[in-house]
Amino acid sequence: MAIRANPKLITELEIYGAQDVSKCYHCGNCSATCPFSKEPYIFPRRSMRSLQMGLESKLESDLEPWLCYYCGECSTECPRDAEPGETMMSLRRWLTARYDFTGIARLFYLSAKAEILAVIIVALIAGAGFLLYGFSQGSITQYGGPNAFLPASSVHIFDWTLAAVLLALLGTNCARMWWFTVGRDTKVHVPLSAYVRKIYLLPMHFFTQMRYAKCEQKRPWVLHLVLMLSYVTMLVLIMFFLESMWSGPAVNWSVHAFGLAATAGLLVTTIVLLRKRLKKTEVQYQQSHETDWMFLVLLIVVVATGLMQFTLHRLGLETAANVNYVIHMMAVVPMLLLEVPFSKWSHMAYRPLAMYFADLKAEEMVSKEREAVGAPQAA
Amino acid sequence: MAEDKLQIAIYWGAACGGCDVSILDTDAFILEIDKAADIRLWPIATDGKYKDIEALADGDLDVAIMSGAVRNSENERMAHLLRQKSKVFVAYGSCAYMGGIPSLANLVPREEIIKRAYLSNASLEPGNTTVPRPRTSLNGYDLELPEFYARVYKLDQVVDVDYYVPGCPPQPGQAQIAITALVQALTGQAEAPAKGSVVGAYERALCDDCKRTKAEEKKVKRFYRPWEIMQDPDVCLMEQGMLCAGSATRSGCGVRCPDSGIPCRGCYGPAPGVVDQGAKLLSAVASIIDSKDAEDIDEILLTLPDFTSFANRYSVAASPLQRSHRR
Amino acid sequence: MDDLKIGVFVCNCGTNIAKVIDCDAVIDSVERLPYVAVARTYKYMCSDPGQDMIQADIEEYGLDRVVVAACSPRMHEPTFRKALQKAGLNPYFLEMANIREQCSWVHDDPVAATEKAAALTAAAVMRVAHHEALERRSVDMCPNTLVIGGGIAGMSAALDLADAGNRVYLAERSDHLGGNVARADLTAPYLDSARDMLTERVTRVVEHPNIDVLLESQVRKVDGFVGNFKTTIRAKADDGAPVDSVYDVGSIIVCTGYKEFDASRITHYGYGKLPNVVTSFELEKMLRAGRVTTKEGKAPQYVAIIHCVGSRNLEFHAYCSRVCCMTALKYAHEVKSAVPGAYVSDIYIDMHAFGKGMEDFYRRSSEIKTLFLMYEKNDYPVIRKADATDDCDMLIEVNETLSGETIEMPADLVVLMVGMEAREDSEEVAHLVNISRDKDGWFIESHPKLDPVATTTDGVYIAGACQAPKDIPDSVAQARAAAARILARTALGKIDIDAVFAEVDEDKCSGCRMCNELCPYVAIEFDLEKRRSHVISALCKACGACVAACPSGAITARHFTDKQIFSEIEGVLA
Amino acid sequence: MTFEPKIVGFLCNWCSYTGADLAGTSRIHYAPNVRIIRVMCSARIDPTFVLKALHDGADGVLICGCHPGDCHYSEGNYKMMRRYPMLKSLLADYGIEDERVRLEWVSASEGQRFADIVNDMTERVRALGPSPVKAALEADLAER
Repeated sequence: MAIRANPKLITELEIYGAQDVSKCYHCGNCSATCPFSKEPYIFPRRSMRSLQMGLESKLESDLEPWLCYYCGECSTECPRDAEPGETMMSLRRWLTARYDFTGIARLFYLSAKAEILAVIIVALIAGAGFLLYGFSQGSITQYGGPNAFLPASSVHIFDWTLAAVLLALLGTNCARMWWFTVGRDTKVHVPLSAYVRKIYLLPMHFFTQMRYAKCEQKRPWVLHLVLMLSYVTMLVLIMFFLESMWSGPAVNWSVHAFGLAATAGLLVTTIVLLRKRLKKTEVQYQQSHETDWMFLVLLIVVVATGLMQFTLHRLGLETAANVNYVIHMMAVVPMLLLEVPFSKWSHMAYRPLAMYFADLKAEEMVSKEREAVGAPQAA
Repeated sequence: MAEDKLQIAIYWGAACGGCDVSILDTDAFILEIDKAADIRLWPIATDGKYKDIEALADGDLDVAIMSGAVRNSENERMAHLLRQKSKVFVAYGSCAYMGGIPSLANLVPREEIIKRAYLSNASLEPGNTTVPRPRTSLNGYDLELPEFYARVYKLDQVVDVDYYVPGCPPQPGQAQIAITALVQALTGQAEAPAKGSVVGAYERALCDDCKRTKAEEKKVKRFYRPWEIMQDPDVCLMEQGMLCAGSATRSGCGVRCPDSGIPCRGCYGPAPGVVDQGAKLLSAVASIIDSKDAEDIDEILLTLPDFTSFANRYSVAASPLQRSHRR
Repeated sequence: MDDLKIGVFVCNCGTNIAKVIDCDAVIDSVERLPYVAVARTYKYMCSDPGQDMIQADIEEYGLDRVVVAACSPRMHEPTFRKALQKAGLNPYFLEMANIREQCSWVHDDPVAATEKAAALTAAAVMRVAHHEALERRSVDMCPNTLVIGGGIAGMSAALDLADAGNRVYLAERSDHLGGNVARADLTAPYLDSARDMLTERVTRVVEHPNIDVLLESQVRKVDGFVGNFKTTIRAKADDGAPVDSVYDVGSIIVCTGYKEFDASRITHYGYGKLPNVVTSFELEKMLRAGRVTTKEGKAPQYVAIIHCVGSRNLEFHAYCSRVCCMTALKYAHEVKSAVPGAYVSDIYIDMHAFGKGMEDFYRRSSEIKTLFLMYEKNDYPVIRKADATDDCDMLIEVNETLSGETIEMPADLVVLMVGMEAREDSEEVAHLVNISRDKDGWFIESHPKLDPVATTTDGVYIAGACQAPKDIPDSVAQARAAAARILARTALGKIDIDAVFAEVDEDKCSGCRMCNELCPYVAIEFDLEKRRSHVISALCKACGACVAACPSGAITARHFTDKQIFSEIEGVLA
Repeated sequence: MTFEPKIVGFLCNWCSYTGADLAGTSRIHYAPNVRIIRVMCSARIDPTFVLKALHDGADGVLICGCHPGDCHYSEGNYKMMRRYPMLKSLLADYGIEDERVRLEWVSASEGQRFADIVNDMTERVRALGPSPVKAALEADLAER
């Protein structure tokens, strides 16, 4: 069956960041140099090809963009400056938009203005909400205690509600991703037992990002891992130990040690990444999409306000701490609500899932191939 | 038999006798021969025995003139004998020179000839099974016949020949010129022709002496047998589509055939220096066929039946292949 | 002949000959032949030391015949002839045995190859014994040139010749100059205007005092030989009746160009049936008019360009037409500028981007977002009409090899890059000037590398796309090279003619006139007075047709005598 | 040992000899049984050459010229084309097997074709066995 080509797709992808894909003349140097490219997932050339021709349905079902960590080797090797690394990045953005059933992701990727506006609106609503709530039941001068402006227990409920919403959104998108890449594939059928057998891959990839470590340069992996682990640590602390985090002004080292370490990790990596994106000396940081900036800016605001809040609280400046808290939440809520299901943050889920799916599919393809060749007969 | 007379022998091998007749046809010149020479052997005209020749010392004969080809062992024995006894040995006529008409039989195997002549011929007595054999025992007598060879040889394939006189038969006028030249050479009145040369003929092809006009264009769309066409008596026969061997044939005959409206058959043999008269004629005839289409050419060639027997009518034994090689 | 001394020189050609043929064994076997005074091998006989060796041996051994067993005589016969000449020997006392092209390069069994090489060398030894000293002749060179074809090649050649002060007759079949270039809009890779380029040429040609432009003219007859051709040209007179004129020229350049492949011969592209499937020349016409539209008059959103139409496939032409790839890229640029926002796809087999500036042009074409789709040879794209719901007029199904996918490409306008093919009158022209054509009908050059403008007929040159598909710079280069070759000869004023020709021995000729009509060069004349035929040696090209046909053996082919060939036959069979 | 036929090839200079050279430059391998004699045009090939070759012991004779219409001398090959059927019928009368003598058109660009022809002819002549001509003529001498 012929796949319909859509010559216009390449123009659309330009907005996602793929500016140079048409320069590619398929020498294959990129696939040859990529440490991750191996059967049955050969990339970036094949993905570049599908994109050039606008094979939307095929691209939508591809896992390859998620197998790429953008070490930048391919772009360095490319004789035509077709930026295969950036193309893969753009395809990830495009896929994120595709997986998202709401269309919000697409809107954000296509329009930086829309994203900024959404962030502002969500920030304002979050700020107004927290202020209204705080004034309705507490005092702005009280950080803790029974009259606390934003008591931990209430924020906790809000956190869990938000988490449930995010999980529902991201879960739906992940389910869609599964359907596009594995579920509707008529050629490869992955048995349920395999899903169970290989489930360990998910946490393994999530926590170690061991594939990233295979890139020639190790620093990006370290940065990425530190950022991710710090974030996860912070998430765990907030979701499960918010009370302890909130307590004070005495420092509870059993949680605050983790909190401070995670904050340091986030702060350092975010600053380093921002610097790299500004300096543009390394190939993978040269072409920043608006969404990249938005993510880092929100993150650094969140980290900075979080740290500030911690400090103000310890210093006993409770009113300031409360004001800071609202500001902090004005960054946290849009960051979580918009970035996690609709933008860059979603790759936290998509990437380990993609590796999991890729492994399952590859195993199935190999066994199918063996069947086709025929098992050796016993004499 | 005067001592100062030339000693000559005239003999025939596989021949029709026409060559002997051509010598006789020299009219009064025959008396000249008689005046100048003692004829020691000439089966057609005088009484001579083989043993008389055998009795001669080597070289006793001044000239031996042999016509006819070598078809059997007797022909060969006599060729050797005459060669041995003579100072000058002349192959006389087309058969001696090139194998002649008898050598056309070289295209047929010996068995086929015997069968045709003695076993499957309409003129035979019905049921005849007698065929000639070299040796036959009859009533206690051993009868001998010359051995019938597998093929015909021209004379110089059997013995060393000094001069050739072409023609079937050589024209009496040419015979006279040739014999005169030989006599003069032998009697020291003139320089002898080079050994191996053709005497009694010219150095060009027949067309040189043919009176018919030759045009620049010679294109043949089909060939005609002489009776198939009203011929123009003044125009080259080949141009009229009649296969004429004149252009590939040594002149000397006096253009007798073309002058009589009959295409030359090539009895005087190839032009000087030519290896095979038939191949040359073939090459020339093919060149003037007026077609560039293979099928069309085949069509035209249908009007040229049995070309081989025409091209090598007198010269099968003299052609490079000499005989059929069918297995 | 008894004291003849023959030298035999067997070349190793590096290892080209020696790796298969035991050259020493060849020497051993020919040394025993009569008259062989010296026999040697050498690494490269054609090298200066190799030639010096031959010359030294000629001197030392008093050789009077030389056999060189080496490459094809078509390669180095002139080289060794010169070597003989330098040593004071008649150059025709040389015979070559071809033990490379026709032996070591085509056989792998060393024993059989050595045996064959020995036989070929023996044949050469036996042949050379019968060689005769021949003298080359010199005739006047007429400085005029006939250029057949008024395209870019013909005009360029004509201008160079005329600028040097020689008269040029430029015969053009149509009613205007310019040829196929006049049908083009811009040119690859710099997107220069073809029109501007032509205008300069045409103006100069028309105004040049030394050039006679003969429009609507056809060459009818060419007689004579190098330096002395008589050409009959039929021109349309004012009243329409054809008039034949005879021009004396010394050289002829054939620049008859090409014709485009007839796209309707390929049925699956629907040319002639689908209105929006057009040929490259039809697009060129639109571009020249400045409006690229579909038959319906709309600007096409999707334009697909299919390469190799009629080229590079076994059914039509196996060869590459050379210019279409870059012309297709040119179209990508031109279409995008004529219809901004149009999507152009280039459906190709291989992208042949050789030549100056072309790879860069290819890169630039992909930068303007031309989509390149690769298909396999003989696995043609198939065009069909799109459905009403589609946003395009046609769909092209391609088995795209770079992705391994079968895709359907939308198209509103399909451009077929029709290849070049030999003109239908190329056979006629070839016969007229007596040059050869290859299996595709292109005229054959004298040597594909070392002599690409001359032909097998001395004095007749070829230039431009009549020789093979060619772009403008190559056509012009070849045309100007041909002009330079001619100028080099006219500068000398005289030309050497080969000593090899046929001769009639008048003592043997019977005047049968069998040969008279056979000569394609009318070199045989008949003396009615003497009733003998005679070969005009300057007209004779030494084919030997009359020699073989002469029923009385009165005609001899110099250097190819019966005796020489007979001894060669004996040699190869010895 | 298998019988290796000796075949004499008469090739015109412009097409067939060049084609045979092309087989060489293209390194197309073929049977070593054909020994090539160059003539300027197939029209130069006197039927006598063929007879002479057979007489001298050739097991086969291959004649090659330009394709009809492509003769360097415009029409020389037609002369060979016309001689050929006449020669073949003459040879048939002399009992020479049909496949021993062959006429083929080989252009300057047909190196592969030339190689194929040589291989094919070599096989066919090998199947026929040695030419009887030379042996028969020698046997004739022994008869007497």
